Amino acid sequence: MNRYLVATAGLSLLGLSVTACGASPSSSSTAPRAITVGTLYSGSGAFATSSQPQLAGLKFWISQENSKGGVYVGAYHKRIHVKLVTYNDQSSATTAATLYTQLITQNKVNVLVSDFGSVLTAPAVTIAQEHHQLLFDPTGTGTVFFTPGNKYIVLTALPTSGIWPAPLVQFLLAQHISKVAILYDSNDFDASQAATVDSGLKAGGVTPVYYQAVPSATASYGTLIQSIKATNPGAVLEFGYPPNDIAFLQALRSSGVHFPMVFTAFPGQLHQLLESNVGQAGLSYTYSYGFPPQLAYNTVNEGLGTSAFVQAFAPTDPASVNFLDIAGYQTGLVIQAALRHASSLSQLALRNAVASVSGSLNTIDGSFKIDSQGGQVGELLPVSQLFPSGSTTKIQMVYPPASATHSAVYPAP
Amino acid sequence: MAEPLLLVSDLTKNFGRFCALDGVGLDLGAGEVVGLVGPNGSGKTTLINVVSGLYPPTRGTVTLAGRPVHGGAPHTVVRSGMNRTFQIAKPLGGLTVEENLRLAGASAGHRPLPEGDLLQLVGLSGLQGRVAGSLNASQQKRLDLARALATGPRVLLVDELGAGLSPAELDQAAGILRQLAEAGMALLVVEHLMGFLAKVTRAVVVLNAGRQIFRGDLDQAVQDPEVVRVFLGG
Amino acid sequence: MPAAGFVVANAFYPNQQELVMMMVYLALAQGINVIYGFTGYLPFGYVGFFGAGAYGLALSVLYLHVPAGVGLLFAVLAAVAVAALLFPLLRLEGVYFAIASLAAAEALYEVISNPSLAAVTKGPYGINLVSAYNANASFVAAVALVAVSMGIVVYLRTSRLGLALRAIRSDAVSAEFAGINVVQRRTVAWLLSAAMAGAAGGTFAWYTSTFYPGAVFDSSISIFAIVFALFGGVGTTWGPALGAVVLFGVYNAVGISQPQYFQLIYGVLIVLLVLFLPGGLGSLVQRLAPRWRRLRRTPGRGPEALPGVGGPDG
Amino acid sequence: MLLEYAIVAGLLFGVFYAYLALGLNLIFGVLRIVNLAHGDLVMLGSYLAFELYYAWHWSPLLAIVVAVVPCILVGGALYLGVAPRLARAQDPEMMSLVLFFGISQVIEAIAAFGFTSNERSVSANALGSHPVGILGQAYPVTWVVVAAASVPVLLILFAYLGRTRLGRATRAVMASPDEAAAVGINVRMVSALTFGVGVALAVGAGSLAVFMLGGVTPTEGVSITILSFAVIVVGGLGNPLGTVVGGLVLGLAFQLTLTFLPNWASLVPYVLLLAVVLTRPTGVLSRARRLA
Repeated sequence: MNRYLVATAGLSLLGLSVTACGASPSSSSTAPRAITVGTLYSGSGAFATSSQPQLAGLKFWISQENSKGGVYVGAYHKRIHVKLVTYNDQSSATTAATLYTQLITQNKVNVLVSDFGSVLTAPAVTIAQEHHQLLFDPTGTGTVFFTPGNKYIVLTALPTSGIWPAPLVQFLLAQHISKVAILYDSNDFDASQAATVDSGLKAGGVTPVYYQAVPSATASYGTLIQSIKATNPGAVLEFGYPPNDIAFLQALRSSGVHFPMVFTAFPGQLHQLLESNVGQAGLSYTYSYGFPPQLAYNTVNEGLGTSAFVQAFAPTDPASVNFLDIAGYQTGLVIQAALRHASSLSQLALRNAVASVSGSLNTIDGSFKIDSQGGQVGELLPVSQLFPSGSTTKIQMVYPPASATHSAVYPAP
Repeated sequence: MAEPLLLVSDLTKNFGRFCALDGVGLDLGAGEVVGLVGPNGSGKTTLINVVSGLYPPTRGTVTLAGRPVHGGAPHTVVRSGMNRTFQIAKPLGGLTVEENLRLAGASAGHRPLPEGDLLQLVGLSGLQGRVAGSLNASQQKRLDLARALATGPRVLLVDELGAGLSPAELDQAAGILRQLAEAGMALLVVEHLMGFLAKVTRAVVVLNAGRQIFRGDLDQAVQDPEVVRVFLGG
Repeated sequence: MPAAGFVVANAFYPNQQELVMMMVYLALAQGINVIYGFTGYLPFGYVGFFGAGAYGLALSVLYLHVPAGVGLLFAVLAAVAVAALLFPLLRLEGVYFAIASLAAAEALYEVISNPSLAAVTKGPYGINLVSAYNANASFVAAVALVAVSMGIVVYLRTSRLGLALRAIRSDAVSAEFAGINVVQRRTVAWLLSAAMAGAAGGTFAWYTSTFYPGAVFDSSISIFAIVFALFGGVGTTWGPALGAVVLFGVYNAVGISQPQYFQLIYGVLIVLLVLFLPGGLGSLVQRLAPRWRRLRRTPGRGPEALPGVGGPDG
Repeated sequence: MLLEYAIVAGLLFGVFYAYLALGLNLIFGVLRIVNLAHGDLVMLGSYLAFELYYAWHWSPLLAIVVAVVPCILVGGALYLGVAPRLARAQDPEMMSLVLFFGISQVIEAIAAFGFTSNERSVSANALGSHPVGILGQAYPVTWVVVAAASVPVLLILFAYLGRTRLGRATRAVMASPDEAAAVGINVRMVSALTFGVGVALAVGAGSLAVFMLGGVTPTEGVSITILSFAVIVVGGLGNPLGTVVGGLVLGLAFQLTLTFLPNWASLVPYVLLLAVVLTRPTGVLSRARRLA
C-alpha cells in the first residue's frame, strides 16, 4: 500500500503547484504600480460571438487610458498604468465560477468585470458578494442579480431586463396592436424580457394571444410559426439568443408566412452577424431594439462620442462596430469615472463613487443611472426597424418619437 | 426408500415453439447416483438448466427435500442445497482460486467442506493464489466443481464432467464422484462417455427429444429396443 | 489520507473553488469506480445523479429551510431516488446501458429545467442559495466527501460485497451459482454509486451556491469523471483518485494558461489514453510494481489492479 | 390544419433524420463501434457545404456527392489505425465510446479554430426560391428538397447492401465477423470500407443539416449525436432498415410535440429512446438476438 501513498502525495502536490499562479502585489497605502482589471471572455461556445467584442471594447478603453499615461486615480492624484488580466471560460458557467475566484483570490484584481450576458454573469454575482469585491457587470441584465442585500454589483451598459422592454410595450400600445404573440427562450435573459412585456401589455389592457416558452436549444421553428399563424397576431415578438433569432427569421422567410410585425432582440445588437445569416429579405421591415452605434450619442461628458469612437475603434471598417464593442468601452468609462471620484481603491469606495456619478454621466451609451441595488435604470433603448437599403438593411430608430430617425412602417409590406 | 432428496415431476420447457423438455419426471435419494444420457439435443443440459434455476420451467415442479425451488433465481436454489457444474467451465475469471471458494463458501446454505480439503479433493492444492482466468482448461473444470461443492450442496448436477479429460483424470474424477455419493450427496451425472459413467453408477435415465424413454440399470438399457434405436438408429 | 492532503493544499493554495472542484471530481471518479470498476456498467449519464444531488440540496434548503449540511442528506436521498427510478436500466447491457443512462440524465435535465415547473424547481432560471453560502463549511464538506468516497472504495476492495461485485463482473451466471444474489448486489452498487454522485452534487451546489440547471447536468461532467477513473485505472483504490487529481490539475493549468488549445489537448489526451493505456495508470504502476518489488525482494501480494477493464456479461 | 402540417413536417424531417443517423447505425451494426464523433462529422459536412456554396456556388446537394470518396479514404484510414488497438482492449465497446468522445473533442476544437464560433448558415435559396405546397399547405422549400435528396441516398445504400458483392460481404461481417472471415471475406478491408461509408453518410447529411438545424456552429455535434442515437435505438441498433422507421418515428414525435406541447419538445428523443430500449432491448425492428 505504501508505495502508492508516496506516488499520490507527490503527484497531487505537483498537480497543485502547476496550477498555482503568482499573486499580483496587494494594494497598499502607497500608490500601486498598476491598476489591475480582471475579466473573463468566451474563446469558444455559444456566447463567443457576443463575449469577444465586449472584451475588445474594454481593451480599447484601457489602451486609450494607457496612451495618456494610465487612468487618473483621484485617491492618489495621479495617472496609474492599467493592467488587464483575462481568462477564457469557453461559455461555461461552471468554468467561469472557478476563473472568477481565480481573479479575486489569486490575481487580487482591483476592478472585476463579468463576462457577457446573464448566464456567465450569474456565478460572478455571489462570488463577488462573498469576497466583498465590486462587480462591474456590462450586459448581465437578469433581474435576480439585483437584490437589496447586495451592494457589490453595478450594471453598466444595459438597462435591467425589468425595465429594458418598456419602450417596446409603449410602441405596441401606441400602434393599437390588440393581438400580440410572444415566443421566448427559457433562459434568464429572455424570460425576464418576455415577462416584463407580458405584464406591461396586460397593464395596457392587451392580453397576449400566444405566450410560449421553448428550450434555448430550439433550432427548428417551422412548426411553431404555424401555431403562431393560427392565432393571426398583429405582432410577433421572439426573444432568444443569436442562434435562435437566426433560426426563427430563416424559418419565417422559407415558410412564406407573413406577419404585420416581427420583433427579435439581436439584429439591432449584432447587425452584421444577422445580416450574413438571414440576408436582406429576411430582415427587411422587422423590428429590434435600437443599440449604439446606430443609436448615436455625440454630446457626451465622458469618453468619445459615437462617431469619434467608431473612427478610432475601427478606422478601416466602421460598419463592423457593434453594440458589444460599445458595451465594453462604456464599462471602461464607468470604471474611469469611479476611479476619479473614489476616495480610495477599496471596493466600497468604488461603489460609492459610481453612485455619486449616477445621473450625471452622459456617454456613448446614453445617460448612466443606477438604482440603490446597482441595476441600470438609464440608457433606455428605443425601438428600431430595419429598412432595405441597397443590397443590405439599415437600422432606423422609430420609437419613442424623441429619438426617432424614421417613422415606423406598420404593417410591414 | 426414504422421502427423495430431489423430486422433479412433469417438467416441461418450451423456447417459443420448440419444446425442449416434455413432462420429465425424476427422483434422487441421498447418496444415490443416476446417469443421464441421450443423444445430442435430447434436453439433458436443458433439464439441468431448468432444475438448477437458470431458466424457469414452462410447466412442472422441482422440490428439494420437500420444499419447491422451481422458478427461483439460481442463488435461491444454491442456498437451499443444490448446485451444478458447467459443461464449459465458467470460473470467476477475475478472482483468485482462493477468492472463488471463499465467496462460494460464504453464501452456502449448509456446512461446506473446509477449503484445504476441497482443493485437495479436486487436485488444486497449492494454487490458491492463482487468478482463475490464468488456469488451464482442466484446472478450470476442477475449480468449477470445487466452486459448486464449496456451497455445501446435498444434490449436485454434474454436466459432462468427463468431457476433455485424460484417462487418468477420468479415473480420478470417477473416484471423486463416488466419494461424494458415499458421503450422502445425491448426484445426477450427465455424460456421453459410457465407460466413465459405468465407473460411477449402474442406474441411468435415457432422454430423447425432451422425453424420458428409459429408467433402470445400464445393462438393461443397452438391450432396450427403444434406447438402441435412438442411439444407433435403426 | 488524500482528505488530509487537500486540507494541507488549501493552506497554501487559496483558489478554494478549484480545490473543491478537484475533490468533487475525485468523488465522482470513485463513484464511477464503484459502478464500472466493480460491476462493469459504464453510465454515460452519471451526471444525472450529480444534478439530482445538487437540486436535492438546493430545494431542501430553499423550501424546507434546512441548514445546507442537512441538505447534503437530501442530496444523497434525491440521487438514490433517481437511481431507484432507473432500476430497469440495469437490465440492459454494455452500449444500451451507456446510451440509455445518457438519455435518462438528459431527460431529467429537461424536466427540472422546464419553465412549466419553475414554481417547484425554479425551471431554467437557476438556483440562488446565497443565504446558505459558507465557503469554509462547504470546503469541509468536500474534504469529508473525499474521505467517505475513498472509504467506500476501500470497503469494497476488502469486503465480501466487493468480492461479490467483482465476481458478478467476471461472470454473472457463475456468480449466481456461487450463491450470490446478483440482482440485489448489483442494485446495492448502483445505489451506492448514485449516492456518491448525489453527495458530490450537493457539495458542489452548496459551494457555488448560484448555478443554472445546465451547469449541474452538463454531460461533460460524466465524461470527465469516466476519463479520470479510466486514466487512474478502475477496480483499484487509488487509481481514480490519482486520475482525478492529476488530470484535473492539468485541466486547470492548461485551461487557465492556454485555453484555446485546451479542448484540442484534452481530446488528444483521451485518444492516447484509450489507444495506449486502456488499463489506466493503475495498470502502468502494476506493470512497474513487479520489477520494483523484485528489486526490494519483499513478498508482494497478488496484483492489486484488475488486468485491464472487463465488460459485463450474463 | 395544424395536425396535418405537423404530420407532413414530421415525415419530411423523419426522412432527413434517417439519413442523418444511418452512418452511425452502419458503423455500430457492422463494427460494434459506437461513434460518438458522429455529430461532429455532420457538423464538418455542414461547414463543407457552406464553404463550397459561398466559394464556388456549388449546390449543397453536390457537396454530398463530392464528399463521398475523400470520406471513405479518410474514414478507412482512421479505422485501420484505430481498430487493432481497440480490439486488444478488454472492453472494446466501452473503449470505443471513450475513444470517439476524444476524437469528437479534437474535431470540435479544430472546427472552432478554422471557422470561429460565429453562427454560419447557407441561405435557403441555395435549394429553391419559394415554399412548396403539399396537401394545401405551404412548406419551406428547404424541408421538401432535403427530404427529396435524402430518399435516393437511402435507396442507393440499401441497393449497395442488398445487391452488390461488397454489400453482401458487409452484411456478412455484420452478422458475424468470424463466419465472414471463414468464408474468405477480407473482414479488415470490408470493415475499413464500411467505416468510410459511415463517415461519408455523416458528412453528406451535414450538407443538408445546415438547413434543417438552423445553421451550423462548432458545438452542435453533441446534440446531433444524441438525436442520431435516439433514431437508431428506436429503429433497432445494427439494422439499417430500422433506422428509416426510427427516423420517421422521431420526426413525427418531434413535430407533433412542437405543435401541441412546445415546452416539452426537447424531451422527445430521450423519452422515445428510453421507452423502446426498456421494452424491446434491441429496438423496434432489430433481429431479436437471443440474449444468453
